[in-house]
Amino acid sequence: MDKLTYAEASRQAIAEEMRRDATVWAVGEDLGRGGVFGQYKGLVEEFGPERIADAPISEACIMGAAVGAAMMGTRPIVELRFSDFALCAIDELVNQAAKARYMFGGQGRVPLVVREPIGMWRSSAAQHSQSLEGWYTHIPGLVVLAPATPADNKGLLKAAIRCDDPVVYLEHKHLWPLEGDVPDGDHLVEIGKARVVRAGQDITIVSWSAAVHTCLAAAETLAKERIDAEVIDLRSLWPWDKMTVLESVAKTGRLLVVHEAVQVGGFGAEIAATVAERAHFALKAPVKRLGAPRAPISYAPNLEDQVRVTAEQTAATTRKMVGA
Amino acid sequence: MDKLTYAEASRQAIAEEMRRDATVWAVGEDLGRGGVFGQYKGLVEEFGPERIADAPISEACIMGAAVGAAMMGTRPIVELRFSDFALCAIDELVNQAAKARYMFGGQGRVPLVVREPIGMWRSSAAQHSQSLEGWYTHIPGLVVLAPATPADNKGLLKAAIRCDDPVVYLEHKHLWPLEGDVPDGDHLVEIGKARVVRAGQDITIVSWSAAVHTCLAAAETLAKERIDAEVIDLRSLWPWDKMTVLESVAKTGRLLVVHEAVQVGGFGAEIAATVAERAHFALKAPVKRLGAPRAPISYAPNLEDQVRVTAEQTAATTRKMVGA
Amino acid sequence: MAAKDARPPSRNLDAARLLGHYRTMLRIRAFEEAALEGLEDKLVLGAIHPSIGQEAVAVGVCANLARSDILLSTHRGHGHTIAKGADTLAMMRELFGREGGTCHGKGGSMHIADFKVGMLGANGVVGANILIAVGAAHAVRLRKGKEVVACIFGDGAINRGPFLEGLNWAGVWKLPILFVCEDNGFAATTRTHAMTAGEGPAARAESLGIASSAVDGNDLVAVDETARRLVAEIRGGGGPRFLLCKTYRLTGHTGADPAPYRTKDEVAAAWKGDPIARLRDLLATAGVAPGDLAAAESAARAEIDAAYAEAKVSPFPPLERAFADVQDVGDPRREAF
Amino acid sequence: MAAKDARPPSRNLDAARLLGHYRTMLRIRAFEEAALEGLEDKLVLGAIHPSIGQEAVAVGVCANLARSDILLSTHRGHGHTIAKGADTLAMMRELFGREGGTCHGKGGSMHIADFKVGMLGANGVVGANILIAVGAAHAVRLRKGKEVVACIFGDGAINRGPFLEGLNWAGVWKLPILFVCEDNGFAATTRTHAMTAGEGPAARAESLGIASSAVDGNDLVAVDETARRLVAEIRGGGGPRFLLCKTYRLTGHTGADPAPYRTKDEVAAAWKGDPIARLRDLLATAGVAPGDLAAAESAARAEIDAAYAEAKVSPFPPLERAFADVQDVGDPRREAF
Ligand SMILES: Cc1ncc(C[n+]2csc(CCOP(=O)(O)OP(=O)(O)O)c2C)c(N)n1
Ligand SMILES: Cc1ncc(C[n+]2csc(CCOP(=O)(O)OP(=O)(O)O)c2C)c(N)n1
Ligand SMILES: [Mg+2]
Ligand SMILES: [Mg+2]
Repeated sequence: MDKLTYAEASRQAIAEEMRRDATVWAVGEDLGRGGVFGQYKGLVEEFGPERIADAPISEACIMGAAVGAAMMGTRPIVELRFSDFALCAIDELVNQAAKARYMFGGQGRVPLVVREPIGMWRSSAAQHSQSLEGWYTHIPGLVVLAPATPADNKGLLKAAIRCDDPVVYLEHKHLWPLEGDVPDGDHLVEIGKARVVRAGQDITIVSWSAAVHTCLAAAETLAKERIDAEVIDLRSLWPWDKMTVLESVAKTGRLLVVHEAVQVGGFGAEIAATVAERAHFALKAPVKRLGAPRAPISYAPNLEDQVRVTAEQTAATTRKMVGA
Repeated sequence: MDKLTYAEASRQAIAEEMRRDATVWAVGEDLGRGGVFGQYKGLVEEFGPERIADAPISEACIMGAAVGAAMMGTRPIVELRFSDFALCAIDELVNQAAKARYMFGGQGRVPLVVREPIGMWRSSAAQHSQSLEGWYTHIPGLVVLAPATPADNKGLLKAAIRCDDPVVYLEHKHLWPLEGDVPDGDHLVEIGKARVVRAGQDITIVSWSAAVHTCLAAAETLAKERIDAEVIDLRSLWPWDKMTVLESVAKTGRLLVVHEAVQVGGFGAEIAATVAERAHFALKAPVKRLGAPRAPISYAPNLEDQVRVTAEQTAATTRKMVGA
Repeated sequence: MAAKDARPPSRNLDAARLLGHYRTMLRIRAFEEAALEGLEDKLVLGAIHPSIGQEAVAVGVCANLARSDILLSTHRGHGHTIAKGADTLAMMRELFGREGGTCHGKGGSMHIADFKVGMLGANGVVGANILIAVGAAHAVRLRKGKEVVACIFGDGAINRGPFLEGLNWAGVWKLPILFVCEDNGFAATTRTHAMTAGEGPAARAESLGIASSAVDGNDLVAVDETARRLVAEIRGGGGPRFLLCKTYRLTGHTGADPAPYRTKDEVAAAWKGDPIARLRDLLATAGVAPGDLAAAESAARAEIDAAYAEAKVSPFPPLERAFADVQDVGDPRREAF
Repeated sequence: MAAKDARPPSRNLDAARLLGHYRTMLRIRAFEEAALEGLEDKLVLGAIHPSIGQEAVAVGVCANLARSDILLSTHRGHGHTIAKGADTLAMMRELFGREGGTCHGKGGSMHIADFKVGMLGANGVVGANILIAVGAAHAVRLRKGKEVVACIFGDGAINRGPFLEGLNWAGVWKLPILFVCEDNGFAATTRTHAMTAGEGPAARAESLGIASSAVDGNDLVAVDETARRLVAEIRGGGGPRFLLCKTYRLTGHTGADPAPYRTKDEVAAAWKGDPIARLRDLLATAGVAPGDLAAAESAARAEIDAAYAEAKVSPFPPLERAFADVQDVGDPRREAF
């Protein structure tokens, strides 16, 4: 067990996979200087500028070139800096990467990982704060991962690099400095398996990415009030671990989905709808979602906080649901 | 009352609004020859090439320029040809058009309409068949409309052109030749109001765009079996008419949402989740969604049909829900 | 003028080589005439974009690529695909949406691809193939391979961002890629010159540091000789090259487009420049026996007639294909949701 | 060389005009030095991108725009915004996220805008401002207006698709727009020349049919005179123009970037070309009294100190603003879902 930061865990994952497999390479702006968040620190020194490749400011080409390079048998790790800028490369990701294998009848594959740092990061404002994971879950062909801890950021990123599908890999900017234990050795986390972060009897709280920590904080508070919440970190949004969630709800009879993204049309709707469809008769209370209002994110901290999902809101919503 | 096709209705809407308001103009590829689906036929002859403007193949610029032109007080109608190509202009739509007014503290507005023909159209395959309306409902700042009839295509398009918000306007390619009655005169449809297409007692079926006709066909079949379905055409996806849907479910006790888009992460999840949250105790059966599998759309008709939502499936699902 | 015009083709012709090219051009023409017939007969199910009149570009370029070289094409890619070596029966089946099609009927004309001959796909999104081609060339560089990548796109694609982003990238990394702009004068119903600022494709490529050549795209010999020189330069490590081929789209934009936006006279005049007729005359004057030319024509027609007949009776794909090759992880079927 | 270099500035200087420019440059410098201090003091909340060393571009360009003319800027837009006439107190409040900020604190440094002076916004997305500017110019054309649109962007932006799409569009429609490439040598931590193929910004603009000029962007007189000529040509109906200004980013990419990727010597040498010092020397030799120069400096500092102090005590925006100006139809609040 090592204590690593979320950023360092990802750095190690890439280094290990690049040592293991010579076809793995990374490409993006400023990678040669370690990347904007230091998540590529030292890699160019070990692997050189061909495998840790700088790119011009041209997200469409970074993404589109990765598709071509992946079809040719290399395994690109695409760094898009902020998930907001991925919107400059959406055709390449959605119309090309996600569909190529299918359209061509399985002649080719597009094994690549697109890293898109997501989420609010104090006063980054409307164009540097978005969480659009819900979009990607809607696109056939894409795998969607969103780790919440250093251990998962290492294990899932390694799994993503080994996956033969295009993987949208969403790291949360706020978590870069977060420290946590990471298992030694070749630590891999299976894609599609959720993590029960805290077992509980009264309610199932499903979340992912940074919001998991919000839910845990709420669960601690609630525990003092003898409300026993089960917190599930989905980690993998497509495929997502329906069985773990449904089994939990079968036990608790209640579901709350919490995410940082806008609530309307967010992935929480998929989970809530699925549980409502599949577990209606097991529910002691209506399913509930807690996401962001449908407003852009402001720069001023007090306004920014208005669209933030908090532990207090999570706890308050839970109390209502358990009738406390 | 005139009988018009869905395409002709939209053409009239534009002509009427352009006559009424000199600041309205349209821009897109091939508009000078009437547009790919003839939906701009004759307009250049009446309004000239400045107001019915051809564009180079540059979706990003068409969209981005419309943002600037809208900020300057003109009202652009942006034609993107196939909603699939809108993915080449997503930054301009989502990071710019949708957020500009907010980011700038209300100094400017972006009154534009983006027309994105959606949906399956026999053997158009994976890059010319998508329905991504769910994405746009998730983006603060955007209005999202999806008419199912000629009357609504005229009335909603006119309302969209008059709206001061950026409007994503989704016409279904399969509906262009559909004929229907269109009220005479200055026919406007209020944004945010659903249409109860068929009143019924046993189940509420919510849909929009071409799928509304699928649901109606199913309802006819079911009527013969004495299953009385209420069919609601949402028309407007953001804002959407929660009250009409919730009142209907309060009456029928059952909700089925049917859409052509991929079910996972589709807008049907938002409706199902909302009803499950708000009307749980009124439900006689679990809410249910019927959308497409999470697979790209094939060219071969028999494979294409595998991801199509049909009247038979809608009827069969309804029978299960009403326990028939 | 940004691009240097290729010197007039030397007149000491390799008749055997050119006869081979002639055969390929005839096969392309026959394939697309049959495809248009198939559209009438409702056997071709989606839109097709014929390249009738542009065959010299496809053949002149692809004739200089090895099977192991890579090609990225466009929505108007039948000719490119045949010239790169794809099997016309598999292609016809693809257009008919049948099992045994190059993509098992899942792609159709706009997504035709044949990886085993290095054809990595047509594309339904104008300009998108440029970025994928650049990435393929980047992979060749990473693997220190010797393959050359050819990317063919239209004159309309040069107004999309990927043109700039892709050519800049190829220039920065000195990638082994030949960019071919097939300038047929139109983008759908629009005359591209009206929507294109500046001197056009070659000048833009030059501004991105990519040496450009311009040729008469209906002169097979000129395309062939120039492409040969450029491919050799690229394979020799010279980095990217750009080839502008001026041609004309003799049909409508799609098989269904009567193209009322241009005059009969314009089209009639353009037919006088039909690259197949021009090559035929050249071969005749070069002394190729009329019988050999006639034989080439009937052979092409026979091959395509057989493909048409066979494709027509080929089964549609098994339904399982609808959910195959979506992705490795996650179940795409509704029942799994 | 694609761009014609602007002739050396004529030496019959308009001292009064240049003193005014000097004042504006000093105000920009003082504003950004204060903003960096505000970052230290945790009053500036998000990232800021200082334009220290690039003030001559902002002032030389904007001095030739009328208030009714339009400006689109970048993430590094403080200088442009001040030069276009925005109020420094409102700007400082915006950086501090306070009520009374140009955007009521909702945008911050990267989304600063002041519509009443024709400044339609900085942008957090590199290159996106180019398309918006082109659209603004298109609207001017539609309204048969006389305004000129200026669009300033960096040398990194020329590798993004919008550069090509926007310049092509402006060329096709002959729009009244001045494109200004502020070439400071860097894109974040990357030296742009390493990621840019070909001769660079001006050559690319020329290839798109846009007449280009290149000037020493640290020579206020050169920028001013060239911008004046180009704006006049544009206003006269000459269509788009392109101005390349070579400068240097004296600070790190952001206020938090120590820029270890370049040597102290390189930066020290660059400081010798500080456009403010250069203009000061020019004015001194032109006979402007030292007292007037000193007065300009203290006035600038006084203005910004006052703005800083005032902004610091300004209230944060009322919470209702979080849900204001989202859109007219639909309720953004969670309670409404
Ligand atoms: C991004 C994008 N925009 C628009 C279209 C619609 N479209 C298909 S082909 C075409 C014309 C392309 O012209 P060109 O690149 O010259 O190729 P050509 O058809 O002449 O071979 C257009 C506009 C598309 N497929 N993709
Ligand atoms: C589309 C996009 N990609 C990446 C970024 C991250 N980024 C912000 S500023 C910057 C450098 C821009 O360089 P340049 O255009 O030369 O402007 P400068 O910062 O030098 O003024 C980058 C890469 C961004 N904001 N937008
Ligand atoms: Mg063309
Ligand atoms: Mg720069």
